[in-house]
Amino acid sequence: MTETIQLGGAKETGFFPRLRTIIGRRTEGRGVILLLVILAVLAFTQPLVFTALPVTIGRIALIGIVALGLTAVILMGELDLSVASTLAASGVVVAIIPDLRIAIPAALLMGIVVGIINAFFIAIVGIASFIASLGMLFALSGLAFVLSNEVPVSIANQDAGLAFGQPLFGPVTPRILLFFLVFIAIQLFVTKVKAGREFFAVGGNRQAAYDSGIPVKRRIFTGFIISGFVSALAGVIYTLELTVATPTAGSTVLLASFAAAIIGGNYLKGGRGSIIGTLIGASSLGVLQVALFLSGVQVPVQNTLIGAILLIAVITDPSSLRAISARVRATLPDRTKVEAQ
Amino acid sequence: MAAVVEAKNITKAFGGVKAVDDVSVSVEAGEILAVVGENGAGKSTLMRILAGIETQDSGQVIVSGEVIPKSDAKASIDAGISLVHQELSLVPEMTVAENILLGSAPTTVGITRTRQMKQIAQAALEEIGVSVDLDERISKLSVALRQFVEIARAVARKPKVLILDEPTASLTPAETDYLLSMLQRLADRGMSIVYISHRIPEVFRLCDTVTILRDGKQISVLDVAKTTPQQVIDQMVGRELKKDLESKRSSSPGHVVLKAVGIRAEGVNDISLEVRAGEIIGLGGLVGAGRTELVRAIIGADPRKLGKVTLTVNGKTKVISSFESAVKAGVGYVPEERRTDGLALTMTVAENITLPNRKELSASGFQLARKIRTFADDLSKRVGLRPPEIDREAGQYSGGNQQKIVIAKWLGRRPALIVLDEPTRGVDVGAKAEIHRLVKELADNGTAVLVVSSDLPELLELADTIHVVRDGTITGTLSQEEADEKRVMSLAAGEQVENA
Amino acid sequence: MDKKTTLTQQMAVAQEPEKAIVERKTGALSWVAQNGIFIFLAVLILVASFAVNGFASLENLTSILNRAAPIGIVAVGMTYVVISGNYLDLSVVAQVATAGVIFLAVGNEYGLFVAALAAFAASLVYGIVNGVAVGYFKANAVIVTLATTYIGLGLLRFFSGGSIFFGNPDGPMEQFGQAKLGPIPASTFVLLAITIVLSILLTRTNFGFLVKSFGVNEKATRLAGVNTDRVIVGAFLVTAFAATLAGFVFAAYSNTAVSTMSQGFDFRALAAIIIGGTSVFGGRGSVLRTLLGVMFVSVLNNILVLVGISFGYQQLALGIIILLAVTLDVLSRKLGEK
Amino acid sequence: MPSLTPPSGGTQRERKRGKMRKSRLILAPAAMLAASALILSGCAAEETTETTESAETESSSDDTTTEEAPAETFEVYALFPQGNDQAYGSTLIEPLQANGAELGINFTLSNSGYDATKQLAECEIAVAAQPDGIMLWPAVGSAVRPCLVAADNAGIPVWVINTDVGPADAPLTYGYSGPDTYGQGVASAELMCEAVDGEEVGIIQVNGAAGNGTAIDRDNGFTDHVEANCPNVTILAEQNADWTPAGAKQVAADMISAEGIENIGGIYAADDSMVDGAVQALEDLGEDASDYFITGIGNTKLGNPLVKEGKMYGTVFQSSVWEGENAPEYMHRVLTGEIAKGDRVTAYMPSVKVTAENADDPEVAPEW
Repeated sequence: MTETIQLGGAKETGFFPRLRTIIGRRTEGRGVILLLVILAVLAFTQPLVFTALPVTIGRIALIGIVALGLTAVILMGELDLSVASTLAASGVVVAIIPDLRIAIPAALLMGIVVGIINAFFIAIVGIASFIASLGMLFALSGLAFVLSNEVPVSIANQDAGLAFGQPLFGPVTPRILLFFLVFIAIQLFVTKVKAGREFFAVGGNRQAAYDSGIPVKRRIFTGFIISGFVSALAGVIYTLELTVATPTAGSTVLLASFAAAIIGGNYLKGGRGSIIGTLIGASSLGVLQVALFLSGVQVPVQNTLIGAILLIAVITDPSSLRAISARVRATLPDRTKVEAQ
Repeated sequence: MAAVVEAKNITKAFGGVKAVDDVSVSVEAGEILAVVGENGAGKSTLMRILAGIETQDSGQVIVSGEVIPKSDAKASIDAGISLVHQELSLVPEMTVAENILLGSAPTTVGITRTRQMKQIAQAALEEIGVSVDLDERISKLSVALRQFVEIARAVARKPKVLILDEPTASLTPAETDYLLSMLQRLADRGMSIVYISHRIPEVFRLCDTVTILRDGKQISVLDVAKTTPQQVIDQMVGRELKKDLESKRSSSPGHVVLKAVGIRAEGVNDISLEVRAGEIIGLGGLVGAGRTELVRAIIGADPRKLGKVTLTVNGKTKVISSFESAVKAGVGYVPEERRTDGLALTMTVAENITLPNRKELSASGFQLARKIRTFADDLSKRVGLRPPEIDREAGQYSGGNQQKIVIAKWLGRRPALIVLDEPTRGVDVGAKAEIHRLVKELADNGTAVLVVSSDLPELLELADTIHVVRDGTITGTLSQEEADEKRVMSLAAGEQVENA
Repeated sequence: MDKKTTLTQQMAVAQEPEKAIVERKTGALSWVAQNGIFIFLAVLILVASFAVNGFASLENLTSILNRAAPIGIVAVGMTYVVISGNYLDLSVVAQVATAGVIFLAVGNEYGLFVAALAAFAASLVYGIVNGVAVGYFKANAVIVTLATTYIGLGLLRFFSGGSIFFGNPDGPMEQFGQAKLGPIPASTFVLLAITIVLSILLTRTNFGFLVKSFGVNEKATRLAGVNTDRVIVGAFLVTAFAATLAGFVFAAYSNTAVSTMSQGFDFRALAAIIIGGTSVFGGRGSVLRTLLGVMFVSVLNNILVLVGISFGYQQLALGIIILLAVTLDVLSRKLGEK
Repeated sequence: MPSLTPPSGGTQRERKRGKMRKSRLILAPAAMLAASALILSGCAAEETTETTESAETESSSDDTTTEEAPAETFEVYALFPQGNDQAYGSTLIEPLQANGAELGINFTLSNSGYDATKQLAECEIAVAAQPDGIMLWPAVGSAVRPCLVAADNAGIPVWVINTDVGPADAPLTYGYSGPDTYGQGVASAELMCEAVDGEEVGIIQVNGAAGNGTAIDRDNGFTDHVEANCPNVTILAEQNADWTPAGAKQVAADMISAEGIENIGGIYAADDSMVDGAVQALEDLGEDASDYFITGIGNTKLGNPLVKEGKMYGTVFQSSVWEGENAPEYMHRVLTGEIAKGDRVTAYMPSVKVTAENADDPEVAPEW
């Protein structure tokens, strides 16, 4: 009787095999390729993107922050369509409360509450996240208009807002700092913290998660609270930087956030993806937008280009390619001459 | 000696049908208890209740004198009950180490202690004697390895009782052998084991006690040392099992209908085979040997890398390149996963039966409602659907009836070739006999039949010729006269297997 | 969905030795959820007739119908994508606007027939690109149609320069926009006609059956020898054709078209579909129900405007109604299962 | 053919631009034929007249600069909330670029789609690119301070167009040229009051897109003036529409139902396109729009014919060409140091009222 059994899959040794193994485990491939292509093109055509790096990073922060929170939800195979409305509504909350020391916590709290309401409908009532958050999308956008009385609201403390837009040190503005803090926090949360790691289990095999005693409902709450909180934080940042809250804020946020997450290799059905991927996706979009702006490309053309990239990103998903190659193979003539008698 | 885990008077009903009916089991430290029964006897449900995944309607689960709260997986795990699932419950995109400690990773203020996690995972793997890269993702592992990772997970929880639900279904004999000796080692160290299987030889090799379930009821609890396999089997089935020689058909195969040459696909390595009209070809072998992959590649349900398949009907030979072309040429396919691949459960029986026959039942795209009804009605009666109510949702029928619906939908096409993958898995005895009758009837009427089955008696009963598949190749072909369980198993395993 | 119960129940049922057929109990709540949309619509209309000034008048009826027609035609078409289990088609926004602009810009120059050809050619492109990406490439419908929205609106704005296009006075578009039978505008008949046609297509034809079947179980449908990819392309084509028709109706309504005209049609149409009771998981739903959902949303919207409620509250109300409608549906199904 | 503003180089440019515009437009609108009439100055608000005059005098003083070949070229980032994707933007950008080219200004255009945050981000990039100047058309008038501060810190002059910044932010800019949005609302109210002529009249009001700055300013201008100067006009109901005729038609029809057609004497819509929709709503009820007091803003290609047909009493001309032509002129004067920081020049586009009397004048030929 043998004492151990060898079933294959042993650890690879040697530098290159190990490197290959490590790369093979990542999900960000397409995002990296896109980013590299964009950067390579820009190195020749728009070097300004690099010389104005802080601004470019600021732009990435703007696109990316909501996407980071959204990724937490996507990892669990859920969707949150209410992020942009949360942003708008919390932004208005910041502006209508005169004292920022109350206003900011109130706005952030609101984000948390939105997350809880979303999660309640999804985990407790049992509505698909797609619909629950669609309802919240309308409700919160309405709330933003109601609270603001349908007009832009200036914050009382204009100076605080202006100061907020200034670099803290070097080129780092609070927005960039907060963006990286959020990135690091969520990244650590989903890679190091047990509850966060379990997001992958909830998204990858929900039944297994239940069976292993993972409190799936609580994880769903956590995910939507993260998404709501980050969206509200973005709302706070937007309002402070602008010194004004507009009920229409974030009109482009929802779609851009999804685009960033998808380009970064996050699988919408859950279980596969990474926060780093979203960062890469947001970087690709951000750099691209800065470059297109600097080139003075018309917005309709920009949008067409971004749409095309998104379409390419989604149809070059490995599972898409597998599906289509299987189809192509099925229609090709059989290659059996060797085997045929 | 006191029982470590005790389940008292467990009852659980689904929609009025008692899946588990007043069952009590207990296991002592170091004891290996077998729970046996046919498919659908209630074994898995009972174990899921033990593990806190399913909520019992009544009854208690008691671990070391403490009653475990109902339907609380975490509490059950904490109390020392660990379940190795029948269907693999691993997270494909997480690593081996993470899966082993899924839901129970060691943390400091919520942060996973990766190194400790790996140590525990490593220790668990060492305990069961398996070596695998801890950082590898599950999606990259072989089925057998996943099974062992699953066991490692259960072991890592330091359970008082380890429950294994059909752990050997996807293992080769060598692996099975290894698994059984490993479990023996664990039991020797005082761990209690509940072993669910319907492979009687394994039970007799490994277990101390055997509990027999039939139709949710507990039939008996026997001391393995004082019983015989035949006794256990008789109690499982509830009747004397003997080879039904009368049912043998006299086959007179016609022309070659299916010709598959040099099939290579994922898990299939250069297989050629032929099926003639009126002939039933059986594909035997272990789960994971490549049989399902083979038939799916043949009929184009999955892509094949290489190979040519032709179907000859009425003297015309057509090349099969995709599943659509296969169906068009006259292939019917009863897939392994009935509930996910075979049926649309929330659609009616009529809708399911007519799904592949829509073109024939329509005029310029419009459905012919009356024709559809008579068509579905005739077929549901022909396959013996009970009750034959074609407006009911397919999901409301039992497993056996559902399988009849799947078969009915292909019968309607009068297929030249029908491929059946595990046609009676999870089907009760009565329906099983009816399905066998249907298959034979089909062959008698000149249909070529290709059947995949892990159920050896079934294979022996149905097939005129059995091809045994192992590791993606055919390792042997047995005619009906030559075939017996022993020969098939030894070819499937690639070695001599002693008969228990 | 309460994943826990359903998943475990499903798994358990799979192993369950059923001898008898499980009867599904259906309670009052379930009945309400099944037919709630009728009741709510009736109650809404009844209450408004008494309580809201100006609601119960022929003119207002016309107004409601005018409001319902374009979004209704879109929603009725999009029901196909939803029933096929693909969530929604975001690109209807671009499709409606593209069609509207083409009908007026091309129609003024070359006549309505050429314009219709051009508009339906455009919808063919939309339907095929969306359908091929979702069907053949197995890409997520939300992202695919998001991408085609970007592309479509980008191209439309680039070529139209964002101008408001207006039809020749007394041209065919204006004539259609003005045409009425009694108080009922012609667009209502278009809505009814397409609802009937698409309802028949869904319930009486093979294609419709396959769309539904795909929505219930993609694999089983494929393993019945159906070219499911083509079915998906078909579903997106139906949506695209309907959106083009909506573009025509909407452009004719005011005899104008501009690239922003259909803003919000995507989620509003989906809201109507959901309120009508079509499941976003696919497989369950009907075109007629969508029509009711559209009427409900239009009547509600009309009432809110009549009583002078501002835009913000209108949005808020729509959101809450979506949540309520779906909660009721889910709860009734849960009770029904027990 | 004098344009509304008389920079002397204008005529030549006008023709060239006219040709370009024609080639761009796909549609054949109801053709506008010129007739001779003078601009009716009417009873324009005092401050508006003043600023208009000052704009005229100042712009005529830079004749010399414009006629010479540009001595140096300037890079200017134009941060707009719309562009070639909207009619006004399209017809503004053409003269802007044409005139800019003559003056040696190279514009890099951006379009934030009325997203204030996106515009701020674009402003940051623009500031980082260190251009000679920034031309800002605020997405939200009150939400530009951070951008202005950033530009100020970087020493980049900012010229504001279309939507002026608030008084607190004004010192950070070199000036403003464009419509007096609030004043437009006022002018439209003046037309309304004039049309109603003391009668007791209830009207319905169609505002622009909810939350949009222009919509809010026009609403305020109109409402304030009506309240203060003609209390005989009662606003019965108001709703937002999305600037489109179809949207306006829908809400107008609903408001008419709610208030009862017999109680309604007039309609004000914040934009001529929406007037078109509201007029259609009336006509759908079999009413003759000329029986109602209707005013709008824009004098657009949809609105001007309505005035001529008598369906709309009057509208207020917003000339995209005026704005597009003048913006580079002022920008150039800023860049050449002619307008110094602190001068804060405000050049309002004349809020020319267009009624049946002058609707055919070439000066008020609709542009977009």
